[in-house]
Amino acid sequence: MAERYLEELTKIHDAVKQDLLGGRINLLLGWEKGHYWWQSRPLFAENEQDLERLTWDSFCAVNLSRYLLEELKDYQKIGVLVKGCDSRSFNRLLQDNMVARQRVVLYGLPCPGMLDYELLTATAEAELESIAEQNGIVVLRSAAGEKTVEREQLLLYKCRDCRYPDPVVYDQLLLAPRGEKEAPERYKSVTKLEEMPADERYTHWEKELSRCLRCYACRQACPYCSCRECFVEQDKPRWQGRAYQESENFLFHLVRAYHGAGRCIDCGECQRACPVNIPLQELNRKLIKDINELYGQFEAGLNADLEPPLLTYKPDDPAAFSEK
Amino acid sequence: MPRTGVFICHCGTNIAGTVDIARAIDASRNFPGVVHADEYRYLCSEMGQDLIKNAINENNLDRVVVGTCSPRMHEGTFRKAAAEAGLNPYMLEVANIREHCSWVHRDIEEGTPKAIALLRAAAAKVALNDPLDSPELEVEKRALVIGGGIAGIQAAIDIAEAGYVVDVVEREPSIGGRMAQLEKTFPTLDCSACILTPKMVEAAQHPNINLITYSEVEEVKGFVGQFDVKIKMKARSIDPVKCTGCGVCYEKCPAKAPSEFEMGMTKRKAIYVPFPQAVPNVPVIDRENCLYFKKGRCQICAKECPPQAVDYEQQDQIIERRYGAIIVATGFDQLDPSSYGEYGYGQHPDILTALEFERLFNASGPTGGKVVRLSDGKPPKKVVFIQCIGSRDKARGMNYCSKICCMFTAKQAILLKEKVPDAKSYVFYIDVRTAGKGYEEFQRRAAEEYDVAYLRGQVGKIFPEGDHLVVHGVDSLSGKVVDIKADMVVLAAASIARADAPEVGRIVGINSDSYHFFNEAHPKLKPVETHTAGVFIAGACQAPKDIPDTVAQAGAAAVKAIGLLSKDVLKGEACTAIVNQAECSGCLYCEAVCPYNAINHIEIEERYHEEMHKRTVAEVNPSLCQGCGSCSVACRSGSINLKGFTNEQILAEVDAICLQR
Amino acid sequence: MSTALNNNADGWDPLIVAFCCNWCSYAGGDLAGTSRMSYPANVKVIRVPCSGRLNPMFVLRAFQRGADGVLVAGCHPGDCHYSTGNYHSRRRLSSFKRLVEFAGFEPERFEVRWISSSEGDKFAEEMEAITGKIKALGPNRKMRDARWQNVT
Amino acid sequence: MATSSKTRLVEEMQKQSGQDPNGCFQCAKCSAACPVTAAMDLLPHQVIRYLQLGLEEELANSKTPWVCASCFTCAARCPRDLDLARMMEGVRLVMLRRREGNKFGPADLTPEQLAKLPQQALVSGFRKYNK
Repeated sequence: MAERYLEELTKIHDAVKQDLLGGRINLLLGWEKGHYWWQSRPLFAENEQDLERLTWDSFCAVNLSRYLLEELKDYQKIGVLVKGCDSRSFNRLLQDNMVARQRVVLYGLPCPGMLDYELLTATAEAELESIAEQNGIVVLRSAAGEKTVEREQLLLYKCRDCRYPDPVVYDQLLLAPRGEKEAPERYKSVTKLEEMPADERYTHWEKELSRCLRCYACRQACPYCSCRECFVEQDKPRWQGRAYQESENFLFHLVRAYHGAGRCIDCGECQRACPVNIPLQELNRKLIKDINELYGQFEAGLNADLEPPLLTYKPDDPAAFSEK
Repeated sequence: MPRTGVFICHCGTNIAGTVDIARAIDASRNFPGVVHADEYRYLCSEMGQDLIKNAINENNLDRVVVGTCSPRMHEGTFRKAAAEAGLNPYMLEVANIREHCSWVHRDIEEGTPKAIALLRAAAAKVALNDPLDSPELEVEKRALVIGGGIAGIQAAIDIAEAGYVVDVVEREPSIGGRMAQLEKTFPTLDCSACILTPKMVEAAQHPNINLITYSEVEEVKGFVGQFDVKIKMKARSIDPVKCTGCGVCYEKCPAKAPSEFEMGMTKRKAIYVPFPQAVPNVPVIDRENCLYFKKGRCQICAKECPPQAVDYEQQDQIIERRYGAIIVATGFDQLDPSSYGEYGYGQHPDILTALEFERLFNASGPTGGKVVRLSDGKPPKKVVFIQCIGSRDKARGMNYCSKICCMFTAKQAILLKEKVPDAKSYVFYIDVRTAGKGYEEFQRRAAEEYDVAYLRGQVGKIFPEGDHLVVHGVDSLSGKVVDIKADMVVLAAASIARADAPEVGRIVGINSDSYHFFNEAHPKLKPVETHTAGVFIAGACQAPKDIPDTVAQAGAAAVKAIGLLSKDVLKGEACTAIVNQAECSGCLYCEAVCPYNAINHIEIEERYHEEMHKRTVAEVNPSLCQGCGSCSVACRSGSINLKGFTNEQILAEVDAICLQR
Repeated sequence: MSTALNNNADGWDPLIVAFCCNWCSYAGGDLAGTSRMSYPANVKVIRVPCSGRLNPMFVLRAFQRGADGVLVAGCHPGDCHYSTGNYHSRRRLSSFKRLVEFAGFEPERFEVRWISSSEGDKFAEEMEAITGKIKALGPNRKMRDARWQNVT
Repeated sequence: MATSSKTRLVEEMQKQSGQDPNGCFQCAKCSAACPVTAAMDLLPHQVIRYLQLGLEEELANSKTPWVCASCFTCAARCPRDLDLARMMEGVRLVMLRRREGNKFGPADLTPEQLAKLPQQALVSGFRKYNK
């Protein structure tokens, strides 16, 4: 079994229980253990009984803000546990008019970064039985014995270059803040790709995108994908061909990424949700990097009052065309 | 299935010389939906148009493609012809096979396939055309002018003369604005009041003009032709019908306050008219300084007023009125130079701004028209004028040139010499800018005939020494540092936008530049229009400008307003954006990019899980939309589309052009 | 490239789609015609009201359907008929251009130009230039829809 | 950008100071504000003018850059947001380096000297006398 952050969980539990029973919220969005010990899935708690399943551990990667889109149709007032990325997702939804601030209570959980099960097993080099964590160290227990690894080495890809582990918007902060972090390697893969010759780069993406099943899990997980009807499903016009082929896969992924230009909060849920491990975050990060270079530093989701860069302009903006 | 007719014009040999018409006709017959194809030597001629009309009727065509010259040339002609044959005029598309094909390609082999591709694209597009209507809206035949300075007065007179009713809203108790504060005007040295007062009186007496003074515009709703405006009339405390303007009230009033009109250099009474020629000549009570309003005692004015016009009970009033057009002419302010420590403005009575100095010449001004030092009442013998205070200053002031200072400084130096013949003027300048009729000659007269010393350079410090002010500056042309023992210093402070210009812009719905001057719709071709149809700008609220330019611009704005009011109904743009509200998720990115404020949001109700839910969606006002289509790109789900250039149509054109070479 | 195309480079002639705004660039194209300038017929113009109308998806569609190059032309920044359309398109298309390059397109395949209605000569020159660049690059196979390969 | 016609001195000065003399429109406010013009042979605005025109030799012979007290009044007053004091420092540095070249470096000093001399003096010395 994974170690639960028992002390923290008690704090969280007490805080939300009071609000749920007291009627401040009608539903709590949290996490509960899934089928496997290394899965923590969304919990939809309406009552005290449901709340008993609440968990808080190193596998609570799922972005809960995204679930507000559906749940707000059925519940008047919803409490959500938000990590740094979930809170910036909430700002994304708020700025896009998808949620009403006064109908949501945000419980802020500064986040230590979530662990990557695939990385854990790969590191253990055997089927894992359980893990234990202490002071930034993870003990991997398997049939092959115990192995001790630094926690930082085992983080999900999306967590490795996280700059804002602390929620940027909340009603109650339940845990101690961890402070902003540097992310020096955030654009490393993007830069590597940029340096390739065009044809090689195309071949790279051709290979990656050829795996795409067009299951649209990336879209479902994404806080910036909040359209009522996504372009891929429209018939009039039919933007996206239904055929399962390279050209259409490129179209989908380029347009998906482009729709996040200036809006993507870089939570990495798209990539985490992808069943075939397409490095989708690089497409999003490429856009973030370019927009920052061209139009000034901007982190989407930090402040819902700042207009996304593609909705505004300056008369003397630079351009990326061969003629300036 | 569409029934499209294709008509190809030879344009003499202009098209037929480079495009094989027969081949193009053959190809056109095979385009999807095309049931008829024909050609003619000059399709735009009457005979050519008849050919199209007859074919529409005979073949029951429901849409038309013409392969002709540019749509910018004859699209209107052919749309009209289609309409005469009973089609909606927007069921026609033009393939530009002349300017974009036959004229730029060398021979038949090059021109023909391209012409066919362009015709195929037009046929693919027209198959998706829908009938469109231009929105029609009635025009309220009344104009609103905001601001009663020379710009507002001129615009109002011009509109009134054209036969339309116009309301002028002025914030101050009297119209007149900045020009009323001036003694003389350059370059003719006309007395400002002598040319302005008749205009003020004309405005007041014109049957088509209503002056609404001591009032402010609070809210503007609606759109071109139908602006619904709320105007707040501040309580004047005087019944304007009874008041005869005799002036007894302000003679007797015991309470005083700094005079705004005299730039605070002298005092006025709590009941006052701002200046003797005020229009209307009806005083107001400044309730903040009135003893009765402050302490509940006094009422001398009411007791003394012969027609008993004083009314302490008067309340602010809101007027609600509809206007067809609005002219914004709210003028400018003068920068307060106190932030420039080196000039010592505000710390010495003989360091003045130009507007303050101007008042010294005026017979009703603070010195009764005597040009004297405020410190000791002696006439100044040496006056230093400093240019570009806060102008051309990107570090601490405004990056722009205020345009009028070079000229008013020359004027003031000349006036000074006339009032104080033994006075000597010095002007510190960076560049002398005198573009304007008679301006250069005027400035040269100052230098040559009035002995004004122009020093190219700036001033680093001013400090008092005995009775004098030492001006420490530099003359860059001689490369010498100079110290001038002056009696008075006049600062040409920058002309800046009114402090509340952003607020006015927000209320009226027009945007401003980074200095808060209102933006014209096009810097060259639409100098008085704004991005909000039906709202025009005039005068120094757009940028610093002198009186001739202001009056010219006011006339231009008036003509635009008259042109609008002369129509009974307005025909709007037919190709406007439209929202699919079932799909719209309400993110309102479209609203953010719309340059015309044509997109609003509304709440709609929707059934979900047996319950009604409210939801925000975007809505387009077709009267305001100009059809740029920027919103349709900001919308990720394509829920807002542009009629006439829909997503479907453009994709169909792309497909048609690419599919066959 | 995994997709083999039937058209070999010998008989190949590039197809270039140019989206032109109605008020400046399309009119610039008209002027090029009126002045009897000449440029290659490879360029086919689609008229849009404003470069701000240009949805990047139109560009991708053109590549899917076999365009070898795409050009967007609009009024010079500051001169937009709708005042702000090209300011928006400058930001949108700059980030989009970088994105398609990141996907592996050569920079020359997608370009944006500001051409005023008085710049007939510039219009013709730009059409000539982009055609030359695309000819040098050869046919575009990237993102091309395999189903359209047999089209003549 | 048009190709620059700036001389080496101006380019080096610009690199050192981050200030472009072409931003100046010669209003001469700096000269009017400067407290030490009495001791100068060229007025401050003239120094910028010379930089604009690339009059290197004349500048090299001028006392003004050396008289400048770096009081920054010119920078505080400049309406074009230029920092003339920095430009002056840039001119001085370029001149010094040209004149003095690699006069001495860390290797020329004994360990005792290096230990004894204040850090600031060392840094300043190397900046001036070591390219």
